[in-house]
Amino acid sequence: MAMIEKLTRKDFMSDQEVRWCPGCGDYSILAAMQLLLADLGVERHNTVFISGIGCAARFPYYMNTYGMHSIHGRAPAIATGLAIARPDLDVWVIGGDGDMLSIGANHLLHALRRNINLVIVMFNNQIYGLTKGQYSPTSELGKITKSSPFGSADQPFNPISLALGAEATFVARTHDMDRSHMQYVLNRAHQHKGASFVEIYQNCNVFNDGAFESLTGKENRQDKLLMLRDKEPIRFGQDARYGIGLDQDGCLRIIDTDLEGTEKILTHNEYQADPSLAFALSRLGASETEPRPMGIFRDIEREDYGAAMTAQHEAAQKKNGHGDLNKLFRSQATWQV
Amino acid sequence: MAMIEKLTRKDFMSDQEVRWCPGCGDYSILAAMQLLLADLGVERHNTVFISGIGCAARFPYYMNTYGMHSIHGRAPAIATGLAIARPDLDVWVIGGDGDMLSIGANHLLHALRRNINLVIVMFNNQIYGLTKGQYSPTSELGKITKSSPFGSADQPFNPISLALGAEATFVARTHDMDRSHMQYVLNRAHQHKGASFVEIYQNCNVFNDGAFESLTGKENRQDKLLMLRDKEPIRFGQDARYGIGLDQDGCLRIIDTDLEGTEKILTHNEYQADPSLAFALSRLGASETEPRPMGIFRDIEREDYGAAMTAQHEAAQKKNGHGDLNKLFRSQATWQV
Amino acid sequence: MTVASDKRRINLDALVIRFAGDSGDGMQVAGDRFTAGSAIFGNDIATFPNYPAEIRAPAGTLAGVSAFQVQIADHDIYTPGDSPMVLVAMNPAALKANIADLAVGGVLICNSDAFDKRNLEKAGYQSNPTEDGSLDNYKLYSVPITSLTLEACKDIGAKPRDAERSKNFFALGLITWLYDRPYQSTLDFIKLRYAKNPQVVEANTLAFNAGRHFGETTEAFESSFEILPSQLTPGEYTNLTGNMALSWGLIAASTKASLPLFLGSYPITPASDILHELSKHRNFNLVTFQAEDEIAAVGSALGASFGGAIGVTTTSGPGVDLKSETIGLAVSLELPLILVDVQRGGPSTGLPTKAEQSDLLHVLFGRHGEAPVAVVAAATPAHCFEAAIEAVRIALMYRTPVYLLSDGYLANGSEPFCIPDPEELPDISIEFATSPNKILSDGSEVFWPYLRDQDTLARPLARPGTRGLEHRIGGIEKADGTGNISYDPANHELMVRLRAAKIERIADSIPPLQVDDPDGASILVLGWGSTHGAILAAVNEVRKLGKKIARAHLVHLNPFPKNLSEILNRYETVLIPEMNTGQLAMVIRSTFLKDVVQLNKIQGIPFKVSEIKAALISLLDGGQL
Amino acid sequence: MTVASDKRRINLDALVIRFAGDSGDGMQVAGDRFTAGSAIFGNDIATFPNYPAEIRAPAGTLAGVSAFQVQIADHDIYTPGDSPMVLVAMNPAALKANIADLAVGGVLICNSDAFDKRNLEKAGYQSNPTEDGSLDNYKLYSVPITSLTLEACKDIGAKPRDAERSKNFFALGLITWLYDRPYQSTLDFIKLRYAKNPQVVEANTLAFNAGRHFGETTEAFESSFEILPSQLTPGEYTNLTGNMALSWGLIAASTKASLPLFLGSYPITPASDILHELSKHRNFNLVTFQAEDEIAAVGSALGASFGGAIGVTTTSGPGVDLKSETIGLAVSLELPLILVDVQRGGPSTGLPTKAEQSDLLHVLFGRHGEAPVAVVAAATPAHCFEAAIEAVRIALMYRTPVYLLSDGYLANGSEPFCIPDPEELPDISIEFATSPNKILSDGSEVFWPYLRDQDTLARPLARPGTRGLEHRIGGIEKADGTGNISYDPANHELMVRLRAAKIERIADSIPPLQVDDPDGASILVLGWGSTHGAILAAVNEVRKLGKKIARAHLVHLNPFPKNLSEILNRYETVLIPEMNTGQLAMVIRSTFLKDVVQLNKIQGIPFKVSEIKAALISLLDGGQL
Ligand SMILES: Cc1ncc(C[n+]2csc(CCOP(=O)(O)OP(=O)(O)O)c2C)c(N)n1
Ligand SMILES: Cc1ncc(C[n+]2csc(CCOP(=O)(O)OP(=O)(O)O)c2C)c(N)n1
Ligand code: SF4
Ligand code: SF4
Ligand SMILES: [Mg+2]
Ligand SMILES: [Mg+2]
Repeated sequence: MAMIEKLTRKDFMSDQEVRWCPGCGDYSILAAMQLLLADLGVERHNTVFISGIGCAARFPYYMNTYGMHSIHGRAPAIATGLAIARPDLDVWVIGGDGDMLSIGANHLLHALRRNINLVIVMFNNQIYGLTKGQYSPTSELGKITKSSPFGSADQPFNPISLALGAEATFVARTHDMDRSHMQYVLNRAHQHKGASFVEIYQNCNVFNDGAFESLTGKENRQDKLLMLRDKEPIRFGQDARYGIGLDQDGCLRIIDTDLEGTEKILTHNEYQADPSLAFALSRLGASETEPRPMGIFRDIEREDYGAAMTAQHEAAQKKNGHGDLNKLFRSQATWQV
Repeated sequence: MAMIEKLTRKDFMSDQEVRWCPGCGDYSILAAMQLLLADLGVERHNTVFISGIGCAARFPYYMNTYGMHSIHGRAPAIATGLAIARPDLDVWVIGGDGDMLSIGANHLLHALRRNINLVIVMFNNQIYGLTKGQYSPTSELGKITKSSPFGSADQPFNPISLALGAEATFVARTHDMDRSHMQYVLNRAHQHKGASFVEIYQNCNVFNDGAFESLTGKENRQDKLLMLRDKEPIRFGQDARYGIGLDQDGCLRIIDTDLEGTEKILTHNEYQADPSLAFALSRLGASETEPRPMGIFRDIEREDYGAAMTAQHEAAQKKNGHGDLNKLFRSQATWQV
Repeated sequence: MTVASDKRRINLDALVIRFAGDSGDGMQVAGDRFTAGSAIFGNDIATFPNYPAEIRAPAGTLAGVSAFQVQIADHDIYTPGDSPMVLVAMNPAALKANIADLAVGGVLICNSDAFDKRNLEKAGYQSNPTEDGSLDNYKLYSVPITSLTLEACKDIGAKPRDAERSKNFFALGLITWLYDRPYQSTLDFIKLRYAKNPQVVEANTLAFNAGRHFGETTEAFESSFEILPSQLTPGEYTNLTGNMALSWGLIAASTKASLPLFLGSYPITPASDILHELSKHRNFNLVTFQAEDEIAAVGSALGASFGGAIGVTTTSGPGVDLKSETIGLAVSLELPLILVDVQRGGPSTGLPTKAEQSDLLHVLFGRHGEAPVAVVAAATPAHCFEAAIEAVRIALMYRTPVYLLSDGYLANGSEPFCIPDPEELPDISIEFATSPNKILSDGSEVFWPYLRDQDTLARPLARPGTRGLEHRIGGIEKADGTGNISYDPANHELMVRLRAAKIERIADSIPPLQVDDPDGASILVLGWGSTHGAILAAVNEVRKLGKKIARAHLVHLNPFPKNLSEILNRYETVLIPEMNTGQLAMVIRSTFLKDVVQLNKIQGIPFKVSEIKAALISLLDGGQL
Repeated sequence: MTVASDKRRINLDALVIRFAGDSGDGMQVAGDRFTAGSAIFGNDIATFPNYPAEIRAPAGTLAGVSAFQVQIADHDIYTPGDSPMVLVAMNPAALKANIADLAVGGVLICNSDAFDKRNLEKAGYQSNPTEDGSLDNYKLYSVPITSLTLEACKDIGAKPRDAERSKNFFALGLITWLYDRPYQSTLDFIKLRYAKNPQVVEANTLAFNAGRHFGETTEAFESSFEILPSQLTPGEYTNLTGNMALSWGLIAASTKASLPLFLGSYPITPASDILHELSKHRNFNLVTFQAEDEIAAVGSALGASFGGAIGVTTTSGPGVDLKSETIGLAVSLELPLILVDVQRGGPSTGLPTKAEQSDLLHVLFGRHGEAPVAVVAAATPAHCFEAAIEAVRIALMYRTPVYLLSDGYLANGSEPFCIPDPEELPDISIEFATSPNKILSDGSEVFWPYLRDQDTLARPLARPGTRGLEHRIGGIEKADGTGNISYDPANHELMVRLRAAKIERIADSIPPLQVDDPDGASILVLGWGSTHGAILAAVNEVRKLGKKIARAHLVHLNPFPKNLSEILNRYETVLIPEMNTGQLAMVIRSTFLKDVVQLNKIQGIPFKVSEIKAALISLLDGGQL
């Protein structure tokens, strides 16, 4: 059915009261999503949100689409079954950093390598919100929380590096303070055929307030965020003074164009088959002096799992004919009594 | 106790009959390990092998040390508890590609990022051996097996890329046809403080015979294997004719020294803090024309989890004194009746 | 030399034969072919393959012995037989591992070539048992099977190592002659199966024929035997293992429900073959997904069910444990889901290739909270077909997870399967919601996902993709009707009781339990699952002694058939044989407060008919067990 | 104005008070402080915090209401009380959510400032209940708590938004005066807790004092009340929640076993606080490990146990499901392991912050195969301490996993804990193997990891690091004695029965069940877990009516105390109240074939004393439930 009237955010708001803490970054992600889907004019009944457990995972309740609030960590697995069984649907997966990188990392990584047709959105607040403030797999070393009064000793995962190491075909990062960038990234993820992984920096103002303030705060963005744009030189800072170059030891380094000019600055290529440069970019921001890249690290084409299954089904039918019980029952030796 | 007499392989052989299929690559790994430990003169009673389930996972039964044959996929988790509780022990983890990358990948990756003091050895035969031949997470796309008669549609994991993406501090690869290289790599892994990950290409001659023959066969090694050596130029082929260079798009490329000389050839650095170049190296071998690197991709120092826990314990004792029940019971307001 | 016609031919009503050899000796193939030939001939058959430990042990050792037992008969039989009457032992280890089971006076055929010093030592024999008189209780035939096979193949230029591989066909040929089995089907099979390798076809054919001729021409065997076709219900038959029957049942259910089948599974013995079988039939409306673990396997199946497919997951042993959490979610979501558990010996890794009935309490109670599911158990290999359809019927009709229990014995054992007319299989399709089902006070029409059918208590299912019925479901407690999150205490109690009542309601749609009690007995044997055959055979034998015994077999373990209580009360004594420590017995005791007598065997191998018979006789004689 | 001394002071034997407000209103702190003050004063106390849904709902809504109920008394009490006698409602939503529970005639204190139009609407009130007469059944005091707090703090220069936060201390001050509670300890607490923020100390202090003075000086309250200290057993006391008591019990057990404690855990409500509490005490010989999931949590604990530590894992709800497979391995390995399950409302995510006793069958049977474990259940918050030590004792002595059951009600509820002398806690240390335990026929000395103690059937434990005792264990079935892999059928049955017998042997080391039956009753109430308090209080009340009731409470759920059978047979009627559909009842029926009467409540909230009392009276009157 062609869209007749333009959809609005309201069309995507369910009748359930939103129950996040006042000030939580989840609100702005919800708004961005609802507005985006309305803008895109997607069909609500062909859209499904699947989530695990956590604050972030309450998301499906607030979307007036089909949805399932499942169990902790398993949303990518459940969504995998749905996406394979129903290639006609738009399936989104929502979860927190604990949901997706602690208990659920394995399902996430397998969904990525299999290129299941899903948009997987991870709200990274570097904390367990719903269980009231334990450290998560993205919390920084030494973090003091209820479960780590002496400081966490766990080296955090870098979600982008991890996804790239798992053969993901679409990998991106954005943050809850920039609606238009969120929408741009989510839209691109939605367009991508196969599994898309989007990390969203999200503020938990109750248990980990200001975790990203030094990067995403309005005053800090220019110097601290590096906005990746396809086919453009990788630059940041006021007047794009700085750029990113590649050293012969394979490490990236910051180039001050005032000193070195722009010649050695790398050009970003989202579509590069080899993920090595995307991986190198994902390592940026480890130290205070480096900017944190935002945007699309990788967007490559690879047959998605659902398409492969459909092709196999068709091939099997071509070879063996449409499934027929009478034939099946006689597919090996039979005898009459 | 100082070692008095030199240990031999026999000291590390248990009294259990080895029950792998005749010709299985697991035999040569077992021999390499037993000989290595004897050579190193490690103390048998301070050595523990923990495994999951699979052909590979039978390994502990054959080692005359302490050992546990646990459950599918969970060996890294079980070993984590043992290593934290008993920092005095040498703990090895053994498993197959299914055990460690399918059901158990999450535990593996968390053990790596936490830098638990373990040597984790994955026997990669690109198949499920014990359950008689289904495809594994390292099987190639399109592989026909009992569970994929129309060809597997799963993009395989690259175990080295995955480990690097998970912040592993020691990552290496070797293969079952080269005992001395296996021993070199295992020895280095053993020396590393923290979590070491070693992938061993292993032939399953019953369900996936010759999977690595084109790389590890004696005739093919020179052209198809790239032996990584620290601080040395990365070269391979007869008379080391070829080398590896780095393009400005961040991709590695093969340099023919006959045409381009040796100048642009990269030098390997196991100790480089940034894993980007190691990651780029891990991508080599994806196409037929590229060699597959063997050896140590990364070996960096980071406080291991056990050491961090010991430090916390000592700090806590310094601050609050040795644990004392009488004090604990009065750590909050009390009253007398 | 005499010719065949001079030899005596003796009529047998049944024969139990076991082929035993090293894992590499091809005993499973030999057993399989013997079975197939007999089946096609029209005998009733029942098989029991017994694999060695999972990894191939060194050749010639006890750990490497593989065996295949089959019973063939001219009448209905229910088990592969207690003790073989014929044992083929391809090496000393095979002899050692199996001789204790051979009936006294039974026929023992040993491959004398393999009884050399090395093999005898490996098997732990001090002297050669075929020569030292220790086998005097049996009819021993020492046949140099290996050398005769080599001899037969010498002209085709095969390497001895290759030619030797055909020795299983020599043995099969010999047995084929001895028991007068049809041989053409085996010759056809050889041609087809090894088509890619003409030399193997030739070697196997030569060996097979040599074996047949050896029997016919040597003087070793005084007589041959024949087993007439049995009087099975007329129809077209094929020989099916439980795993195949179960797979076909699922395909049939999907066809008869007009819904796609989705299998999410992770390989594990002995369930893997269901995954293998289903993945072959991708031309049906089905897809198989090999997940990264059992949690993802059941998760993906649940996701597919949410999408309107029949979500199925198959597993065994430890895999069952891992699915508990997701099944609890499915209970809360009230979605159809099929959970196949091919039970094996536990706890933990246990005895992976052996059978046990020790998961019953786990599937009934193994989830946190109050999370009841339906449970159906297959009784025989062929019955797995029907049980699968029944499980799917219940799951769809009541929107509930259903456990379908099989075990390692049913999974690999086989029997004739009477091919049904697809038209006559039950229609198990259901209706999905397509429009709102509730008018609110303000007049607006909405879809309430938990507005139940008053008869079945099932909730309406609206598949994603249905315009206007968008809704959200989840694992937090929800208000009946709307399905919205609810922490209301009274609603929680209501929902817990409704979920339980819905499972109880299933009893409305299942047939009453049939009691097989021709004589008005006072003792009832109550079975479930794979004990069916052994119980039935034992009861028949006891009845032949003129004694009265009643028998009933439960297919529905939750809920029970409605008349079970009444049946139990009818009998003074109820005997429950189980391959566990008494799990059904426990549930029966607590549900009906009826004492029962337990007969338990926890050895990873099925009951012998004689074991159950002995228990029955002891009970009939007023004894205790 | 009158002075305090002019007011009447009335003596009460007990008081049940509930503080209710928005999640952000600090009601848990107020309740906690009131409890602490009363405890120090010497009252017996029992508390029941009732948290809202997990995520903070928008301010002022019903979903966001948080409440804390406490009973204080001059005598032994066993529950936080059925209905509050005093309700503090900080806003209309808090009133609405709690008013139904307030006893008729009870005291109701409302923060009148919060009863504005917006808040009334959010709570769903059409008109202001404090003005429309709908609260006439209660003693209503409308106090402008917010504005009085602001007024009290106006001189310290705090922003109104900050000062307003102190309003819980105003309310607390008022109640402190009204019920004549000591106030110095609260003033001390404020200083300590908010030390980092002097302005907050000042504001809270001013608000608290203002509340006290308001009570004393206004005419609103005609009288104040006092509750005298209770006659607890003499000793030194501290107020403990169940989760704290359990944590301390584990630390004490580790100390008394002279073994390190290893906690592997993954956060989950309501178990997380055990992880939080233990992680504070790293100066003991303990380490806490926050794992990536529950499977890794229990796995790491098992690894630590293998290393000779006391491996512990703590969880709730879905987390319990995920541990099944590893527990099965621990059963097979026969290693000590402590599994803490703080039960919450299920199935699935269910009611995460509520309490239920619905995991009993799961912990008993929720593993594939035959995998029995011991089960111990705590009865009261303070009893969690003792139960933890008992669980560790059993685990170490019998080398077995032990489930320690608590629930959300025990976990967060609190009561006075009589501080024990560590010297007098039981010594639960065990011996580890240090040398070979078997001489082979060839004279060599070896270590057999499954050579059992004939009394306990426990196997010897040799820790890695012990020279000469190197050995391998695993989850495949093993031969008794050597522990080598064994597929032998008879050995499997032996091992299954030995593992079960070992658990049964635990009964040798547990005390007989005590029956509290002063009058020779014919009705027995049998409880387990957190129903302890409500049952005890109900029984006492019924006895006060001159009726006879016997009472017993099970701490050991597997195995049962040896005398349970005899006790059950002594009574005509056995009533089992449970917060589930009848799980203990089921086990009792099947184990003892004894019918029982069930009293079930599945609402996520504990039994009221009155509910059990009513059931008892009905039974005493010959009625049915
Ligand atoms: C199996 C299981 N384990 C643990 C929990 C408890 N739990 C719920 S959410 C959560 C983590 C929340 O963190 P995250 O995923 O980062 O989401 P956030 O709340 O921060 O958005 C945990 C541990 C659970 N519900 N289920
Ligand atoms: C929970 C669980 N699921 C499945 C299995 C069955 N299983 C045993 S080993 C194995 C995979 C073996 O493959 P891999 O780990 O690669 O080891 P290999 O045999 O190839 O050495 C599987 C699926 C099991 N034992 N436990
Ligand atoms: S706890 Fe944190 S993440 Fe959760 S709703 Fe509140 S602010 Fe948001
Ligand atoms: S199945 Fe493969 S991996 Fe396993 S023992 Fe045999 S050859 Fe080795
Ligand atoms: Mg989070
Ligand atoms: Mg493998």
